[in-house]
Amino acid sequence: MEPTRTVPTRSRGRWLILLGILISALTLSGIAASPAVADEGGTDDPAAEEEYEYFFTGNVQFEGEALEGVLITVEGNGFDAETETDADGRWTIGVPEKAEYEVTLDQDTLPEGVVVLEGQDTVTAEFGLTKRKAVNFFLGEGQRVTVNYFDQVVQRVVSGLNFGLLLALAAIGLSLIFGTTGLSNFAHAELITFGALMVLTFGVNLAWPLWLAIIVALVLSAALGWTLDAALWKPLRRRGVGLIQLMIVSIGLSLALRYTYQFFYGGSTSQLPGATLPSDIRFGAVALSWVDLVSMGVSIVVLLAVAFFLLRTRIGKATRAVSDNAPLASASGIDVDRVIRIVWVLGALLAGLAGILWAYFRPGVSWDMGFQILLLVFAAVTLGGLGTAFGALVGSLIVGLFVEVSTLWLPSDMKYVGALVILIVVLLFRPQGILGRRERIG
Amino acid sequence: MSSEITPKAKPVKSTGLHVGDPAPGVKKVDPILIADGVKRTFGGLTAVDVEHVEIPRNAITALIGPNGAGKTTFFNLLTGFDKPDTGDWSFEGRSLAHIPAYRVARMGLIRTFQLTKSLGLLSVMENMKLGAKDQTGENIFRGLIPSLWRKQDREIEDKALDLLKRFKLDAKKDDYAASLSGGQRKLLEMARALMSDPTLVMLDEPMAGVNPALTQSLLDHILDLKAQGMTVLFVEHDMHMVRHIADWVIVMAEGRVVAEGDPHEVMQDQAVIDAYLGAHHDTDLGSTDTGHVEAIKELIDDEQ
Amino acid sequence: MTNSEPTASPVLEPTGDMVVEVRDVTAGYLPGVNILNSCSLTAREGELIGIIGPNGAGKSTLLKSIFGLVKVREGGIFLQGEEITNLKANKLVAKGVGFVPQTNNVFPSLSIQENLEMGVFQKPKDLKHRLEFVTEIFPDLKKRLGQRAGSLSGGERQMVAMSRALMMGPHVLLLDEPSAGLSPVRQDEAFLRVKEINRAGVTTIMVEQNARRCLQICDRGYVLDQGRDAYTGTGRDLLNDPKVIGLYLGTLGTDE
Amino acid sequence: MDWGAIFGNAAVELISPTTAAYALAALGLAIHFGFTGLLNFGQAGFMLLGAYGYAIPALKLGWPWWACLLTSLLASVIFALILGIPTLRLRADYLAIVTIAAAEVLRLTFTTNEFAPVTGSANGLSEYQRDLLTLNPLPDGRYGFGPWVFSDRAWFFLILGWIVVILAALLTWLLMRSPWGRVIKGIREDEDAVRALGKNVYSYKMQSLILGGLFGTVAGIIFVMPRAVVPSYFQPTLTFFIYAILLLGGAATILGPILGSIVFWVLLSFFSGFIARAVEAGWLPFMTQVQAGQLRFILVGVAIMLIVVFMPQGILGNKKELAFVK
Repeated sequence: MEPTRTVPTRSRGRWLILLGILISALTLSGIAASPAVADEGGTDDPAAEEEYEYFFTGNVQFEGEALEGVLITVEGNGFDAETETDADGRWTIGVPEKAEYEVTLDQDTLPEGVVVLEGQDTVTAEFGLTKRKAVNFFLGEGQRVTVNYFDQVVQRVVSGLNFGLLLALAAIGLSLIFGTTGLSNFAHAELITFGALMVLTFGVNLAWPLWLAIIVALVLSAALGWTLDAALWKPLRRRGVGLIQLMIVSIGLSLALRYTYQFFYGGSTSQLPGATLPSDIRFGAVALSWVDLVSMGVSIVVLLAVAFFLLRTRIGKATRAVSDNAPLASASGIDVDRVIRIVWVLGALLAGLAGILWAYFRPGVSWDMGFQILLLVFAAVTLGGLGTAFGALVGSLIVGLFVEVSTLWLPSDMKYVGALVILIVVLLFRPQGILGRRERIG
Repeated sequence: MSSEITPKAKPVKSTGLHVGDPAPGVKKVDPILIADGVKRTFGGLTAVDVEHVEIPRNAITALIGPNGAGKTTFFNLLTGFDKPDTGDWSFEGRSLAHIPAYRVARMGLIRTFQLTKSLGLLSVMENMKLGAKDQTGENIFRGLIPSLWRKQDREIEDKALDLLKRFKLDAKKDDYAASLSGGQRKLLEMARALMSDPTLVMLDEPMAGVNPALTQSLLDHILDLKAQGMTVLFVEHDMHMVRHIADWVIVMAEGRVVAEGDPHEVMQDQAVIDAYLGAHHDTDLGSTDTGHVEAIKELIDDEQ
Repeated sequence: MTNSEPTASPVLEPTGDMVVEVRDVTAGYLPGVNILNSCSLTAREGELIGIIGPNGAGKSTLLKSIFGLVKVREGGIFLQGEEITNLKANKLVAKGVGFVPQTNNVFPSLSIQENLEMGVFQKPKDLKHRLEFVTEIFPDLKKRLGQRAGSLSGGERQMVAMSRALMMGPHVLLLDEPSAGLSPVRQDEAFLRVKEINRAGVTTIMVEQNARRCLQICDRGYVLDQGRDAYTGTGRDLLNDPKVIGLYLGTLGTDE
Repeated sequence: MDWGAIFGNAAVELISPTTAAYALAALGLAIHFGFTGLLNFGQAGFMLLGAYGYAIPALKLGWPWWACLLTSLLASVIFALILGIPTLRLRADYLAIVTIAAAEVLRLTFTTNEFAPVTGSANGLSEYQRDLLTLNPLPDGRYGFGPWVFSDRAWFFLILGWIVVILAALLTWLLMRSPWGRVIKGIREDEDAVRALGKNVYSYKMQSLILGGLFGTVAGIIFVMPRAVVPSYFQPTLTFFIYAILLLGGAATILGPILGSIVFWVLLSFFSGFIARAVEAGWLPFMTQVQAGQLRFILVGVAIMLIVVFMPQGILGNKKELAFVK
């Protein structure tokens, strides 16, 4: 386990970097949480590697065409090696032990106009039960160098909106639950993951038509919200368990659910049908895939529907009333427990939908995908003002835009960090959030 | 509560506290606390709007007024627990504006709360000890070395025990404060406030929620504070108590000081009676004269 | 509706059907500390009942215990002969009891119209005609239905709160200090509204600290002292009773 | 089934440096959460700063162990200040969100390729213990008895770790019975009351945040000593585990976090060992070895929920005190 790569060098610059990290760690930034790894069990017959027992293998293709001469490197556990793809686009690298490695595709060796999906040129890979591990990179059409700065900004803004909209779906549910019950629900992440996992189960594993799988996933998400409230949260409210205790219970629930997912679905990432469609729809400088368009469309329609629900329907207004003043709502004849039940169902449904869209946006479905964006969702809710549904929307759009646009000047693997730093800074100056009000009545 | 009060001895009232006729904002011979133009609004509601008020030294001053008159808010402003929109106020000649609550307390202005804030999971004795100021062991580093603070702590404990005896809580000293009754908590809170040898004690509704059996001892304690040279300012609803022990009464209504004076005289004041019973109007809302009702409605419309 | 004739404060023996009856109720918040001690009260069909008394006498607690917000430890509360002691608020609403708290009595982030809609939550079909009825009593609201309640002043909030309670078409209305925090002119307005509401046939029980105004408009008053109903009588009688004033200002004490 | 191995492995956890590290981190959280009422969800961040604050100067600058330790502690204090200044005046749940976010910011920063020359990125750093090992007085070799047979190096880290835990517990005990501890506990109960008694609540909260954070930092060093520093150790899940330990042992106690850590790891090891062997033996045909490993996390999650609801005082907490925090 000797680190062979890094030899201690006492350069002044390194020392400054170190200081920078230690002292202003909060203002710097990092890498995206675990990148996607495609695990397809065994791929078609790889060239045998004699040297080592364990090996990574892959096939680099773009739109059905094999790409030759693409540089792949493997690093980790003090070992590193590199290879180039052969004429069929295949590559294989042997490694000495069963451990975690980083597999990197050198983007510069790709042909013009082809790029690896955002932030996924490096993949952390680990062996499963076999001695062979397939590592795939998702390639797309893109102009890495040739795009001018303004066009990049526009592209990022559109992408940020897309991301912000899907965050908003999750954030509004979280915010409504917080508003009506006071609970900071850490298990919201698992509601997000649940939606995507259900589409995976029905749409891929059971091979149902996608539209049906999505509908079933959403129905099951809503049912999960109903069950959680009926079986867990309502009894705890009845017992008069304090809010901080409830928050810790939600952490326990989050942990239990997350690893239950891992238990049943494993640690790998899978793709939903159509997740890797090329971005071939152009609006000026902006290139989008059909999935992006549908995703944004669905988000906007659903958000409008939620807004309509909250602003125009009787139950929606009652929901806001309970958030505002639960005792008064009860004194007006509103059954507060029933409203909270509805909020849980709605929140879980929206989270499930957000999960499905997130599975397409990342792209990939994995057991901890919700947890990866949980903090962004919390940041969005806090930014907008705890407990205000429309604040959550605004906060989400800000976080989404910031995350995407910041990749223009931050390395793409640091984009989440920026949003979290913004959260801390905003709390410093406006703790009630952007749309939060400090109202004192009477 | 009130009718059970049977004073052991008639309290000695301080007189001659003010200069000139008693009126809102009247000058005091020896004021300890002076507030000027203190105003606090919540959204559209003005909670406190006090032009000028002085609290006389070494006397018991009652702050009275109907619900929502802004008494507690005024308390919070004076003690640094809330910030006014405008205004200035000083304690023993030192301005208190922008001074955080803990420093106000260190200057010798100690308050209690309407809803008792006894520290439930600390013992009664720990509650008391917390009240003492300038404790060496409250510094994190010196706290590590018991020999540095042990002696002082013992002195504090003796003092606390003394006070607890006076407040008849000594038998409970090792119990959790949470196990005390509402009245005992009030006593504890007052006793705790005394641990720091304050010059001005501000009590927010000391009688609220107190078992009638305890009210007499509470009253005696308050009188005792004055006897020991402290100044007391308290908010209270119980008029019997106010008349019985207060040397001076300040009446607030709708955030303003509407009257000040000797307790017996103030109760005759038309403004006070109005504040409590509602303004004395010549018109009678119950009158059958519908034309009259219309007139009031017009008046209301004009105001809008 | 015995009180539809425009005779103010009719000095008559209550004869209507018994609507609300509070029988020897003992209640409080903290364990071991009772705020109400064996307190009784009755309200007959169409009556306007005022509950007055010094601060801390337990006026609001009495009202809250009727509405099930404070636990009744002893005694019982009856609505038209049916026991409603410690019933949950939304059940009481269904039985036609409306309640207007003193503070926090509107939904600040909802518009005025939405606040009113919440009042009629259990009977959404009644919305339209109740809205007409309420805006007749409170014409000012009509122009401002879209305004957010959180931006209203104290008096306006009180108006919205009363309207919200009226939306459900209550048989009995419980008002906790409708004049609190209002300027004198606004207070008068509030009292007139209460009277108007009562005249429309709603049996009303109101707690007030503005004893004079309250007694002027109400049919009967109860004076509370230390959690008990100390005196009762018609509003007029109590208004001129020196004992009442003495109770407020402590002039009845033994230390004179 | 090899019961000997199962019990043996569980017995090792009884005294392992990992148990010591978790105990110390939990003790830090006890100061934050149990005694002061601060909701710090970023203990993993403090631990990370300990690990990297030690390893980076040791590896890249060749500093002696004490200088590395000081660097860690300094970084931790700065981190606590950055967290505390904006949030300690706000409601408790803001601190929770900010601390968990800040800990993630740290983890991601130390994971990124951008600083790989310094941080070693996802692969982390190793072999930074050399200077400390020169202090190892134990003769080379493996010794011990029963299941506790380790190398001299492992014994060294183990003994060092537990000495630090004992010192920290002693320190906490001294502090909590001092007037300082009284103020801290008063703040947990009602900070306005303490403020009204003339105590600078903000400053005390900050001191508590720093002290508990320093415990976490040292715990981070103890935790990584026997292994390499890898950023993925310091996931939010780490903090949640420490909370589970704290709640299990009793949040407002001094021995609770230590006992909690021992019970937690012994039970967890026993449970995982048992399940793994059971799968091996074919008793649980529906489960793979990998799945058996994941079962422990599910168990921890469920345990957190059950403890909070049914045993909020923990093993050592006073049942009368019950509410470990309001």
